[in-house]
Amino acid sequence: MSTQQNFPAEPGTAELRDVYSRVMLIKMTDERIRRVIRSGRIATPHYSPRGQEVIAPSVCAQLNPDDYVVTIYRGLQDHLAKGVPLKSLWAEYAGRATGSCKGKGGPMHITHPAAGVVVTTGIVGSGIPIANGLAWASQLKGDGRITVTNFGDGASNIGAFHEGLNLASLWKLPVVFVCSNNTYSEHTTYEKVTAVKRISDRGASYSMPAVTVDGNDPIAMWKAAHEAITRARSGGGPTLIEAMTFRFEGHTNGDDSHYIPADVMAAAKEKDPVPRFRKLLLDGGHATEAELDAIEAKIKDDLDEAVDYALNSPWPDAAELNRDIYDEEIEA
Amino acid sequence: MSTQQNFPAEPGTAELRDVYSRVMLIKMTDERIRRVIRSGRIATPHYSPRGQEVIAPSVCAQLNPDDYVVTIYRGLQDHLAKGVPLKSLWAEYAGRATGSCKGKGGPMHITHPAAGVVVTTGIVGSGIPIANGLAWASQLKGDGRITVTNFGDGASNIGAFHEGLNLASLWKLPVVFVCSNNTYSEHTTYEKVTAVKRISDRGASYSMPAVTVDGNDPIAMWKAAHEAITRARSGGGPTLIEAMTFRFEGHTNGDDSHYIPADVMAAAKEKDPVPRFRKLLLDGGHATEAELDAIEAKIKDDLDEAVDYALNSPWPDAAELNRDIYDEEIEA
Amino acid sequence: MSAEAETKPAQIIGVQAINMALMEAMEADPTVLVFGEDVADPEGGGVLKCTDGLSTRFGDHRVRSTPISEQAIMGAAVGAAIAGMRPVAEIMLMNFISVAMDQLVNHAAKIRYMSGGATSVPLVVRTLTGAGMSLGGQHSDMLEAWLAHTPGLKVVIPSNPADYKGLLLSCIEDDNPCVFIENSTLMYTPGDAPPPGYKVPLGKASTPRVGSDVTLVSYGRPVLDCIAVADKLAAEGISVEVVDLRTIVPMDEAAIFASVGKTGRVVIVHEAVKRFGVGAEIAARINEECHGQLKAPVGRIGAKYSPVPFSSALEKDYIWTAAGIEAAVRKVMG
Amino acid sequence: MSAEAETKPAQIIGVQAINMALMEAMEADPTVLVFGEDVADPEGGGVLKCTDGLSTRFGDHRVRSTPISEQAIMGAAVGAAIAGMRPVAEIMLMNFISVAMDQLVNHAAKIRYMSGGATSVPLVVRTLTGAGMSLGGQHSDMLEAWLAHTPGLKVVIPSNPADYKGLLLSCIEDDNPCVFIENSTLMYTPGDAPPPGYKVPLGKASTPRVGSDVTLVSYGRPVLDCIAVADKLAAEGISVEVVDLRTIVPMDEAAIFASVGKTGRVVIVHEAVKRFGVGAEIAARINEECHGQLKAPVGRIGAKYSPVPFSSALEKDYIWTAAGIEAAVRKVMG
Ligand SMILES: Cc1ncc(C[n+]2csc(CCOP(=O)(O)OP(=O)(O)O)c2C)c(N)n1
Ligand SMILES: Cc1ncc(C[n+]2csc(CCOP(=O)(O)OP(=O)(O)O)c2C)c(N)n1
Ligand SMILES: [Mg+2]
Ligand SMILES: [Mg+2]
Repeated sequence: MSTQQNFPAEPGTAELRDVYSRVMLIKMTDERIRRVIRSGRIATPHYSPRGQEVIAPSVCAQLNPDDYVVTIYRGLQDHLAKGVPLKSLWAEYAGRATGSCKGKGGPMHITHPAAGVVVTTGIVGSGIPIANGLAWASQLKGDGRITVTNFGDGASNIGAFHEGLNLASLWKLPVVFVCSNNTYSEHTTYEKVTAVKRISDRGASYSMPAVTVDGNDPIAMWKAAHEAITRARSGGGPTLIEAMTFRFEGHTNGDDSHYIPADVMAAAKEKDPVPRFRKLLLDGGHATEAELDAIEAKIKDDLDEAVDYALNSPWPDAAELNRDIYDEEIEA
Repeated sequence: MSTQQNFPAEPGTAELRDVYSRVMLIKMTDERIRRVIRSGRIATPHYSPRGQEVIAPSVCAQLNPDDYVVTIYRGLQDHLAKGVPLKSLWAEYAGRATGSCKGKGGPMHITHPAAGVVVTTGIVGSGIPIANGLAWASQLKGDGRITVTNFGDGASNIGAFHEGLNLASLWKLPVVFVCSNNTYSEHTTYEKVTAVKRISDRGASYSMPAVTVDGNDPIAMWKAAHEAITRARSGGGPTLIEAMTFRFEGHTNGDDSHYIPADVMAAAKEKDPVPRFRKLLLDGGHATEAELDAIEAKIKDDLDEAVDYALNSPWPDAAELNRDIYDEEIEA
Repeated sequence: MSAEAETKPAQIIGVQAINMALMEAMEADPTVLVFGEDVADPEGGGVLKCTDGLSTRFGDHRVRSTPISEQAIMGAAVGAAIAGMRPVAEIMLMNFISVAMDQLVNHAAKIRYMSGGATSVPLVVRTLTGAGMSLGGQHSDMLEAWLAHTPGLKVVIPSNPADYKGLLLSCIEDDNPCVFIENSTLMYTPGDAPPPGYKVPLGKASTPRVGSDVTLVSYGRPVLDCIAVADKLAAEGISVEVVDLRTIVPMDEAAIFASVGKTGRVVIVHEAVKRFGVGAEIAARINEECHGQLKAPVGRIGAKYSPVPFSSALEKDYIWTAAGIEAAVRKVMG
Repeated sequence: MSAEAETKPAQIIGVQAINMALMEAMEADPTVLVFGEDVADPEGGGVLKCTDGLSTRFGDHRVRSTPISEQAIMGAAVGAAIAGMRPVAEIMLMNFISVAMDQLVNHAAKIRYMSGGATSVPLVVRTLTGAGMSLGGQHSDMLEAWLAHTPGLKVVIPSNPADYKGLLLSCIEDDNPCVFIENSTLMYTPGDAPPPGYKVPLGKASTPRVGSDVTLVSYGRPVLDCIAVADKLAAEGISVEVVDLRTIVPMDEAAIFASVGKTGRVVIVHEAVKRFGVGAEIAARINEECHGQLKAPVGRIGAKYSPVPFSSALEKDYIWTAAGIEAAVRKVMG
C-alpha cells in the first residue's frame, strides 16, 4: 500500500530545495555523461535532457517511492528524479554487469523497480498504453499507487497516444500523462507535424482534464503536477500535462542542432531553467549560495564515485546471453 | 482531370430522387444478399448496412465518377452508391471469376477503379491513412479529385484514425472523412469505449472542421457533404462528418443483436431512414407513388439478373492461385 | 444408455474448453484478468462466447470489454503483467496483431531481457485465425512464424478441445508472455472433454498415432487430417506416426528427433504459408540432427505463397489437403 | 597521382549511394515521392543525410517530412501508390515497422491480390537497422523473415554501396511493394562507386568470390566477413565461393543450387536470429533440391535466440563473427 504523503499544493522552501537538488543532479549527470561519452570511455546513444530538467523533479518530488514511472529514451531526468541510484545507472550506461539491467538494456531501457522505474522504452509513444496497464493493476489492487508517464511533443501524433488516452479516461485510471513539449521531434518543428495549437487541446478528445504549463517554472510545474497527482490518487482519473520546454543539446549525441535557427536557440537558452531556478531560490530566501554550492559539491562527489564504479565494474559474462530471455535459462 | 460538376448546396427534386434511387438500391441489394446467404447459395460474411442507407448516397451523389472512395467491410452502401456494377459485385460475393476481384478478395475487399472504389479494407481504421495517400496523389497531380473515406464510430478509437486525421489536416489533403456512427462497435456501445460525447468533437484535435449530422436525414446529409466536398475540392482541406445512424441487422450475418436492448432497437427502427425518405419525397411532391414503385421494380429486375449472372458464373481457375500476387505470375 | 456411451467421455468444443480454462484460472487466481473487444457479458461474452459468464461471475473490474484499440489492449496487458497481474488479452483475430506488433514484440517479448530480469511480463494473448471459411485475405492468416522468430515469446497452437483447455491453463500460469492461437474451425469441432484440473505442459508434443514407417510432424488444425491419413494408410500396412507439436516455442525437438530417428522419413504439415514458415526451421533442424538417419528428403506441406483467397474454389487448394498429405507420405515412402 | 590511384574507382558510402539513387529516380520520374521523418532539407535532409538536397531540388510537395506516425506514413504510401505514384517512404528504423505492420502486410502486400489485379501498390519502404552499435533491443532487429513470409512483398538487403544504388533504383521501378533494408554500419562503409545509371536487377545474386570447396550463402553486412574468410582460407588452399543473395524475395535459388551443386558443402550466414530465420528456408530448400549432392550437413549461422543486448561485451557474441564463419567452413570441410 502506497504511503499517502501529503504534499502541499504550492511548494514551500523544503519542496523547492528538494526539487532543485534533483534538477541539479540531472543537469550535472547529463553533463558528465556527455563528457564521458566524448572521451570515448563509454559508447552509447544518449538523449540529453539539458534544458528540460525542471519537469520531472517537480512531478517526482510529489510521488511515493512505489509510484510507477514509465519513460522514454530521453528519460535520464525521470530516472534520477524518481531515485534510480547513480551507480546502477552509470554502470548500465557503461554496459556493465552491475548496471540496473545487467548491461542488457542500456540507457534506453533503464529499469529499477525499487525506485518505481519499471519501463523505459525506445519506441515513441509506446509507454502510454503500458502506463495504463500499471495503473489498472493499482486500481484493481487498491494499492494507492499512481503511474506517471513521460513522452515528447512528437509522441502526441502517434496512434498509441490516442488509444492510450482514450482508454485511461474511460477506465478512470490513476495516470498522469506528462508531455514534455520541447517543440522539436528530432529535427522537425512542432508546427510542421502537429495539427493543433496546444497538445493540451487534445485532452478534449478524451474528456480528460489537460493543461499547458511552463515546464521551466518549478512553481507552476509543481502546482500542475499536484493537481494531477491528487486527482489520480483520489480516483478522479487521468490528467494530461503539457510542459513547455526546450532541449539545448541536440536530439542525441552527435547532433549539433544545426536545424534550429540560432535566434530560436538563443531565446530558449535565455530561459535556461537551471540558473532561473537558482535565482528563484536565492531571491526568495529559500537557500544561500553556500547551500546551493554544497548541493553541487555533493553531486560532484557522487558522480565521481559512480563513474569510477561503473568503469571499474566487470563486463557481463557471455553466459548472460542465455539468461532473462525467459524465466528459465535457455541455450540462446 | 475530374469534371467539376456543380451540385447545389441543398438538394432539389432531381438530387433527392437520385439519392433515393441509390438508397433503395442499397436496401434492396442488402436484403437480397441476406436472403441468398440464408438460402445457402452463397457463403460469405456480410455486414449489412440496413438502417444506414442514406449516408453514402448523400455523399456519393455529389461526387464525380473518378473521385476516390475508400471503405470498409460494412461497405456495400459505398460500393453501390459510388457505382460498382451489380453484376461484378454479386459475382464477387459468390466468389466467381467474374467478380470485381476475380473472387480473390470477396465482399470485404470490393475494388472497382472505374467507379472510383479503390480500397475496401477489413481492418478497422486502416482505410483512413490510405485515403490520405490517394488524396495526396490528387493534390500533386492537380487532377481535381477528392477522396471520401467511410468508417464506423468504433474506428475513431484506433490509432490510425488519429494519425490519419492529423496528417490530412497538416497537408490540407482533399479528403472527406465520413464516420457512420451507429453507436455500436460489434456488440459494444459507443459510451463504453469512446471517451468523448461526439466524435466530431475530435476534429478540434486536428484543427479540422467537423460536424455531427443526422445521417438518416437526406437533406441534412446532403448539405454537410456538400460543404465538405466543396472545401476539399477548393483546396480547403479535409472535413470530418459524423453521421448519426443505427444498424438494424446485427454486426454480421448470424448476429441477432441480442445485446441491443429491445427498446433501443425499437426506437431506432421508428427512425428507419428509408420509409422516412419515401415519405419526404411524396409529401414534398418530389415523386409519386408510381414513380417510386417503378424505381423498386427496376432494381428488382436488375437484382434478379445480377444474382443469376453471379450464380451461373464460373469459379476461378486454380491457375489464379499463382496470379496477382506480384505483377508477374509466380509458382505460388 | 448403452455401455459404450457411458464410457465415452463427454464431448466439448474449443469454445467450451477456452471458457472452462478461463473460469478455472480466474477462480484460482485473483490476479487473472480477461479483456478485449466484446468479452464482457453485456457485450454477449465474446463474439464466439469464449468469455461468456466471466464478467458476471468475476466482476467487470476483472473482465472488461475494450475499445477497438489493439495497441491499448496489448499495452495494458504488458503494464498489468509487470505490476504482477496475469492478464489474458484477446486480440479478436490474428491479423489484428499487426496493429499491436510493437507492444508484442518490442515490449512484451523483450522487457524481461532488456531489464536484466528486473521485470517480467506474464501475459497471455489469445487470438483466433485460420483459413477455410471464406474470410479472405485479412482475416485468416497464420502468423506464428513471426512470433516464433521473436525470442521471448512462447507460442501455442492446440489441435483439440482437451489441449485447448490444458494448454491455456499452462499459458496463464507461465511467467513468460504466451501467444495462444485458436483456430476458427477447431473452435467448433467436438472432442473429448478433459477431467477437471487438466493441464498440458508447454513444450511437450503429443503422439496421437504411433507408427514406424513415416513421421508426420504437425500442429493445429492439420493434425486432424494427419490422423485421418495415418488411419487410412494403416489399413494398407503403412505405419504412420503423428507428432502433434502443440507448442511452437518452446518446441519439443526431442520428440521430433526421436520419431524421425525411428522412422527415417518425415513430412511436416502446417497451415501457414510454407515458404519461410515454421516448417522450414523444423526441416532444417531435422536435417542437422538426423543427417545420417533420413531415408528420404524431408517433406514439407504448407500454404501456397499468396494471400488467402476468398473464393472457396481457390481457398481449398491454397492450404494443405488430406490428399496432399497422403501423397507426400507415399512420396517419402519411395 | 599514381597510376594505380587513377584506375581505382571512386569510393562512396551507402548514404551517398542512397542519395544518388533517389536523385536519379526523382529526376527521371515525376511520380517518385520521398517522405518520412526528418527527410526534407529544413530538417537536415534526413538524420543520416540520405535524402539531403532532395526537397530543395524537387520541392516540398514531392519530398515531405512527416509526423511520427508510421501508420500514416505507410498508409500514405499505399494510397499514393494505388493512385499511380511511386512513393519511397522512410521508416527510420526497422523496429518501427512494428507499428506499421498492418499497412505493410495487410494492405501493401495484399491489395493487388485481393483486388484481383485491379489495383497495384508500387511503393518502396526504406528502413535502417543492424546490430553492433550498442543501440539495444529496440533499435537493431533484422526482421526480414517476417516480410519474406508475407507473400506480395519483395525484400532487398544489399551489402555494398554499388548494390545500394543499383537495387534501390530497381525497387523504385518495380511494380510491387518493396522493402529495402539498410544497415547502420554499411551506410558508412566505403565501396566502389557505380557508373551513372547503374542498376541491379531484383532476384539476382552476385558471387563476390568464386570457389569450389564450400559455398557461403549470405546477404547484407555478414557478406563482408564471408569474403574476408574466403580470402583468408584461399591462402590455405580452401576454395570458398561466396554467394551474396542481395534480394531475399525473390530469391535467386538457381544461383544457390548451382553453387552447392558444385561444392557440395554450404554454410548460410545471416545477421538475423537464426531460429525461424531466412536461413532455415534456404537450408530446407537446399536439402530438398541438392539432396544427393551434399557432402556435409548444411551449416547455418545467425544471431542467438535472444533480444539484441546493449553491452558491446554481449553484442559481439550475439551476432555472427568471422571466426564463427571460419569454424563453420572448416566443420563442413570435415
Ligand atoms: C515509433 C517510433 N518512430 C520513430 C522513432 C525515432 N525517434 C526517436 S526520438 C524521435 C523524436 C521524438 O520527438 P518527441 O516525441 O518530441 O520527443 P523528444 O525527443 O523531443 O524528447 C524519433 C522520431 C522512434 N523511436 N519510434
Ligand atoms: C483492427 C481491428 N480490430 C478489430 C476488428 C474486428 N472488428 C470488425 S468490425 C468491428 C466493429 C467496428 O465498429 P465500428 O467502427 O463502429 O463500425 P460498424 O461495424 O459499427 O459499422 C470490429 C471490432 C477489425 N476488423 N480490425
Ligand atoms: Mg520533442
Ligand atoms: Mg459502429
